[in-house]
Amino acid sequence: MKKLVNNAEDVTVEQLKGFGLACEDIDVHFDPNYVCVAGGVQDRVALVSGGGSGHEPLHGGYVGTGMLDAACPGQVFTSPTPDQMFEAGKAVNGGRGILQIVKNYTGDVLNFQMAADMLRDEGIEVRNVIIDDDVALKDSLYTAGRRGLGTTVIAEKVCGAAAREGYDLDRLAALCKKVNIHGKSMGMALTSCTTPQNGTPSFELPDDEMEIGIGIHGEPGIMRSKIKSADEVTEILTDRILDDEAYTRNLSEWDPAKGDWVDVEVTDITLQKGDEVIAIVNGMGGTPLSELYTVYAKLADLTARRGVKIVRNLVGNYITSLEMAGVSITLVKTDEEILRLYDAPVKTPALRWGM
Amino acid sequence: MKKLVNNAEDVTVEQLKGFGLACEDIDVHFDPNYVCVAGGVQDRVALVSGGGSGHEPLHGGYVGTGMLDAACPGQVFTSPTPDQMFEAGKAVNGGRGILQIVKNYTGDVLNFQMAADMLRDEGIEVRNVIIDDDVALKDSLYTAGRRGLGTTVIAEKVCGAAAREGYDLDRLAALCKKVNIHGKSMGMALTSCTTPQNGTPSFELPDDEMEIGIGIHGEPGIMRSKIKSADEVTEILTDRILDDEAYTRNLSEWDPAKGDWVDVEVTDITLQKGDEVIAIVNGMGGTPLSELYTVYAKLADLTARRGVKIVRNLVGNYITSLEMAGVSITLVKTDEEILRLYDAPVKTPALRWGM
Amino acid sequence: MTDTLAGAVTAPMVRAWIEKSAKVLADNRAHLTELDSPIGDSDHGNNMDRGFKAVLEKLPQGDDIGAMLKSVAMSLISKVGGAAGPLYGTMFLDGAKPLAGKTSLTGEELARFFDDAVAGVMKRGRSDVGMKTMLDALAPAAKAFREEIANGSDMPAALKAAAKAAEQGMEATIPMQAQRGRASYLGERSIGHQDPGATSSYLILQAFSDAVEEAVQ
Amino acid sequence: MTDTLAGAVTAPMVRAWIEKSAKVLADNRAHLTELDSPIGDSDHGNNMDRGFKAVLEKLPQGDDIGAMLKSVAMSLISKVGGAAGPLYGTMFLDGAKPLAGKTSLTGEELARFFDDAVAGVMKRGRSDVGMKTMLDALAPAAKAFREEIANGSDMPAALKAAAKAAEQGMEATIPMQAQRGRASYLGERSIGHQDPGATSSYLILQAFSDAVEEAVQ
Ligand SMILES: Nc1ncnc2c1ncn2[C@@H]1O[C@H](COP(=O)(O)OP(=O)(O)O)[C@@H](O)[C@H]1O
Ligand SMILES: Nc1ncnc2c1ncn2[C@@H]1O[C@H](COP(=O)(O)OP(=O)(O)O)[C@@H](O)[C@H]1O
Ligand SMILES: [Mg+2]
Ligand SMILES: [Mg+2]
Ligand SMILES: [Mg+2]
Ligand SMILES: [Mg+2]
Repeated sequence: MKKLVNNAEDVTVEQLKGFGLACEDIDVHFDPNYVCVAGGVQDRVALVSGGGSGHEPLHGGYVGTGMLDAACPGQVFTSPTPDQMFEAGKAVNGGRGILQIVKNYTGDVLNFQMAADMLRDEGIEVRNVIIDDDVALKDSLYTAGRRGLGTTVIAEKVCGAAAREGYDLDRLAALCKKVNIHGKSMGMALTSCTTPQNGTPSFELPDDEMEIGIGIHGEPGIMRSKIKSADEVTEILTDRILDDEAYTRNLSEWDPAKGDWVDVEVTDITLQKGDEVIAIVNGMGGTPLSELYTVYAKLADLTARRGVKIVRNLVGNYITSLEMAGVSITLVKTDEEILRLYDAPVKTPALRWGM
Repeated sequence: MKKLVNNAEDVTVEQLKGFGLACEDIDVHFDPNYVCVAGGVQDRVALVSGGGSGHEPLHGGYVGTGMLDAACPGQVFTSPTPDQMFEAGKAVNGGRGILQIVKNYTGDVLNFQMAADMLRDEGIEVRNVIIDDDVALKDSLYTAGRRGLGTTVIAEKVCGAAAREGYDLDRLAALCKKVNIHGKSMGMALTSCTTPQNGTPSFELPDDEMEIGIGIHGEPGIMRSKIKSADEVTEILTDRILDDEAYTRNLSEWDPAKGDWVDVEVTDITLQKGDEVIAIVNGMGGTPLSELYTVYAKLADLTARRGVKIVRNLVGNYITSLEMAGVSITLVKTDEEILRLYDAPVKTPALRWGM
Repeated sequence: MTDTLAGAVTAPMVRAWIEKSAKVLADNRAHLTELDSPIGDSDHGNNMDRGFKAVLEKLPQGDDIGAMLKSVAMSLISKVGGAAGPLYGTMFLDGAKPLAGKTSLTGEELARFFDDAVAGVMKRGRSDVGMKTMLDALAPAAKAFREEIANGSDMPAALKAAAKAAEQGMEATIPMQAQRGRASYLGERSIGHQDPGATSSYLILQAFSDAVEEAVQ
Repeated sequence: MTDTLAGAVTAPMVRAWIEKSAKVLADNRAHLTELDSPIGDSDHGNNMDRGFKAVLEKLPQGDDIGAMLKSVAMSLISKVGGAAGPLYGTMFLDGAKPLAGKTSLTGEELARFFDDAVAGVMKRGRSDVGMKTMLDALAPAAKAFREEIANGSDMPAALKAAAKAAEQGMEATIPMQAQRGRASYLGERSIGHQDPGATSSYLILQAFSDAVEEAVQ
């Protein structure tokens, strides 16, 4: 195993230590592990997210002014535990409630629900919004449902700006849900990846094959094929996103009136001619930046042909799977509100503009 | 070969195309290939750099407000040709001369010299400043001399700010030389890398070995050893930087009085207790960000013990070798001038703050 | 065997069960992680081993079975993470609720424990038997245990039957197409692989049977 | 062979040399890149092949040898990049300077071409014989050519001797420790490998010898 690690059993701690030293505006806490904005949150909704480690810069790299207030890193590819979100939530609670942004993986959903229940017991209002934007998966009834991919980054950015604008908890949760149904992603892998704990690749991928429709945990995708050119790969991912039909599923959310978790039916938008989108061409951690630009060239071409206009873009490593080579594409349809909030200043280790 | 490419013979063009589409403030030109700030340069010194492709975001990613005005990408790992710098220089010439920042590789030095001669024939004043900060190499008489590594990024940032502050050509060249003798770097590789043209790794590295003292072109380093822990690797690199003695060598520069290239003796600073530095923990392209933070933790510890204070840091992929796994560390000693210019606003695809 | 020993599960037996589970999961760490590789994210063995190590550290002294099992639940919830953490945590938590203060369990009480545990997992996981999850081992085991007790079997025999049912349930996951958890993303490609969660569930139940067997010998 | 043919290098011979060089470098592309792998950055074959393809595209019609060689230089400078581009470019440029307008070259003129070419590379590269570079093939070849001409050898024989000297010079780079170019970074580890630039220089000189040999037959 070729990794810059010391103790493979718990790399998260040593990585967090360096992260805390490098980022002066961010406090790092251990046992339970979480990172949060130094100085806390006053009189506005606080924004918390988290997930397994190994997806850096997600989520810690998005903590800062104008984005997340706290992030809870689990073990590598393993969702964090409720005590982490419980402590993080208490630390950043600004008296106006907490929005937890949760990627749709069984472990994340369950652990964040438990944390929400615990925080609520402390008198803190909490809403969980699930991000499930992975169009590789068609069906929600016979699967765990679509996974959370790149739309998560946009949701964190947009909601972070909205929280600073003074959105209350319900309005912020509604905005986050809107971003989720406006976002669609799909990814592919050229190589597998190796968690420090295991020391061997998560799945085997022959030298001439690639995996299409992957998530971000080194798990296999929905299908395998011979390696194709960058243009062909981009076409597979983009077409699937552009052609994605209205996707309806139940998502669990907290019903304050009922005082219980309820299933709410949600339907995605479909992308139409004339739509304006934020595009992410995201590397999986081991993809040279230059290759991502090759993908972007084709993506821009394909969307333009369909009358979908890319008004903002991010090209780089934003939500990764350790050192995996591969790419995911995200398109989030914008409206005046989303674009205004996206453009608002942000200062985090991984996303920064306007300040 | 597992790469997101279409035409392996000339990936640079397809990558530049995407880069141009993604970056609205930057114009991309083909045949000869260069990228430059849209809108040109008025009434100040223009800043041009370049080098082989495969090091992204270097240099194209540093073109923009407050940094480079133009960048010339060669073929992968092959320095650009003089016609590229010639056209780029003419495009961004703002009437006050051009500073070319050149990494010390034989090909880069020679091609940028030829370009400078061509531009001078057009009546444009040009200075070339060589960056040679790689402390892995001890000797300049019997080698091509120290290579240009991470100090290049700081030089481009600092000189970009100075050009906007109105520094004239001589003062800017002097500043750039100061940054160079203030900067020290060293890198290592856990894996080799593969250029699209060749399709096989540039060098063989067994599963349990690593290469110390590498450059950025997939060439082997100064020595090989068994894989060590992140802390041990960081210690090897950091100690070599901190212990580096005054390094004296001749660097070629243009003498306007003589009208010829002359050799000028230059001596590096050595790092002392009480010094303040900008630190880069740089990934080689295929290193997970999280591992770089592990390295940063140890670097911060080692410098602190020696009384050297990190006042700014960059942790991420800034000067890469395709998908190579590995890390390089750069320390640039700051003074009031360097720090002020480093902190000045910058807006480029890869480095952005304050705007 | 005497009726007292055979008819009830005592606090030391429960403690032995937990300790044996920790050992068996440590021994099978690599195996469980390997099972999680083709249809998951290769962490199940690591997760369970980390969780049960924490369980042992925090396990309270004394004979309160409810307190012990609640402690197991809390340790798993705060140390496992992933899907398995909250699911196993819920299983022990919901199962332990009616057992607070108890120092030994009758067959009926243990049957209730298993039923509550299974119901807890189903609710938390929105899952059911046949979806290629831990439930495919747990639910048949709970059912088998209740049947054995109803038929008058003694505790070791009933637990043995439960472990056997879990083993069969675990094996039955191989031809299933997953409908919950990470494996469900693979669609038909999940067929042909044994579910890691069902495997850890079987191991835990087998540990229970073995612990009680050893205690009564 | 007649004196006219043997005593001079004509414009068609120079053209044939350039075309043969392009072919030989294309054929040896992988080989040169492989040589550049252990002690360089694995691009020398790609660079030279790309450069000479461009050379062929731009090569002017007509019999002006100076113009042809200057065109070769400019194509190499603008298409090769790396160290080899400016060095080979300078070699042809400096060598060609006194040859403008010439349609055939005497032995003395060609000897001067080689000397100027070598001097150009030395100045541009701040390098000398023994540093494990292309000069280790070029310089002995220039010397051998001048000696042969001085001794009254004819053109094919002198070029053959030059190519032979280049080949020996190329082989002599194997035990050398590099002092210039990328290979110098490796220090002692550069010992034992043949220099890619010396190899391409040999190939170009051998192509010259072969082209003239064929022309006079
Ligand atoms: N919804 C669910 N209901 C019941 N069991 C589930 C569910 N989702 C996953 N599981 C079980 O959890 C196991 C995976 O656990 P683990 O690998 O530790 O977590 P993760 O999938 O988050 O990495 C699966 O093998 C399956 O048995
Ligand atoms: N200073 C120099 N003087 C003469 N020849 C040199 C010098 N530096 C490098 N070379 C030659 O150039 C060759 C490498 O060319 P190439 O691989 O195309 O360029 P790069 O090293 O930039 O990748 C070396 O093998 C060597 O023969
Ligand atoms: Mg997991
Ligand atoms: Mg090169
Ligand atoms: Mg798992
Ligand atoms: Mg080379």
